[in-house]
Amino acid sequence: MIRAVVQAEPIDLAATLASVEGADAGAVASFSGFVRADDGVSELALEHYPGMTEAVLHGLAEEAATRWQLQAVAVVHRVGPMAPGERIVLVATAARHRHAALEACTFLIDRLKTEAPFWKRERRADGASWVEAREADSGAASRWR
Amino acid sequence: MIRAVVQAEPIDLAATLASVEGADAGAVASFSGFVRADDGVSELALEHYPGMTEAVLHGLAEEAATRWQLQAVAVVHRVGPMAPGERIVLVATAARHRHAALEACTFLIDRLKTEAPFWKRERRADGASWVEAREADSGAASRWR
Amino acid sequence: MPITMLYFAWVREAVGTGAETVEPPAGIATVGALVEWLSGKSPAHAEALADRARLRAAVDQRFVGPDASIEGAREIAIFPPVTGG
Amino acid sequence: MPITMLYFAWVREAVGTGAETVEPPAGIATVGALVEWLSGKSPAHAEALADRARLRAAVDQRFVGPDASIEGAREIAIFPPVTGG
Repeated sequence: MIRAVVQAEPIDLAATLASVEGADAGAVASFSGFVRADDGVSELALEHYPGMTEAVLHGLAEEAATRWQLQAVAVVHRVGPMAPGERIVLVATAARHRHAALEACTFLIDRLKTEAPFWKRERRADGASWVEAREADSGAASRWR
Repeated sequence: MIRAVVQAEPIDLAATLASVEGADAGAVASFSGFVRADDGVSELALEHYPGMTEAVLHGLAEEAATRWQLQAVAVVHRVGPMAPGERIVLVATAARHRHAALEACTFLIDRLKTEAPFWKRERRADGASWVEAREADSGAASRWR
Repeated sequence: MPITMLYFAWVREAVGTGAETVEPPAGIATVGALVEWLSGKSPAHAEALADRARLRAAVDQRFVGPDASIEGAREIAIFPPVTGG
Repeated sequence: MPITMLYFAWVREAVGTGAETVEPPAGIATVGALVEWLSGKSPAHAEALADRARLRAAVDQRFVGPDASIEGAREIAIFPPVTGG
């Protein structure tokens, strides 16, 4: 089961994790990224490239499923405006063994950060600004090549 | 927030993950281990060493919290009889950054497997047997020293 | 051949639109040359596309570098480095 | 000094009890010596403790090796390698 979704609605953690759990999965790992309340951010808005985003996420999910022999993988990414504390992204992987599930989760979030066409804009009391890409993210993504 | 629990009741995934999520956590990772339905297992029963188990789990959670500067960590392990598909263990970690949360999760499940006094007994059509410890688990645990 | 140009994030804001159709002259063969040519379209384009080091591109929804060919391309997107996840 | 012995998993099943109080003679100083001495308590003990390579121990809830001292110990547990998670 491979699922890659981009949505404006809040991400349903329980439903997404339940979708990858099956009677045959010994191990399920998940990663969630949240809007942080620090630095005075009052709102985070995510823009994306419709069509390409879904294709990239699906391609990464398929690559992970093959590389770690996953039984199921779900990638759900939210777009639009979000408040601090809200979930931006959820990655969930199911495998027979724990390291496969955990490594695939790390791979997916590392690669998604540099390859999926999303852009973050932060709103603060003094205005809004686009978030700059981080060097460290490229480094993290490149170790999976 | 450090929580380490041993319980006979089913593990509440949503409640446990919610307990580590906070407005300041940028990243939350989780790992769940399940009773696998394969190999004809009809029931898995977990025995443990009351008192020592809780102390070991709490010690590992504290070690992870310090090493990865976690904002919250929860380790919930079930004991008693379980059916295939049921959750045996849940580890959840919250940190500012993703690799801290994911690595701490891996550390916790690797170390728990070799250091927490639990014993698994599998029931099949032809009787019950104690599960043997795996060499690979010792190797996985030792890479965190 | 008309090409659909897409702009995202601050590139979109600076250009003043998220999408437009352009018909570059025959000599424009690469993404880099296309960006150079687009810069001449308006002061807004010039400003949006001035800092090449901060621009990324996709041709028909695949990331490419500035030397990539635009031959046969139907949709080309210009945007800043991505910041999802 | 009485010591509470705890047995888990197949060790418990083979001994026939999960807990018992023992009072080893003064010469028994280590976990290994204690296991040796316990083996003489009954045929069930002998069988449960026969395969030393498959036994692990904890003294007052801390994992120890066979050479660990039992001086002052109040609770000693003998069990197979753990298999949780």
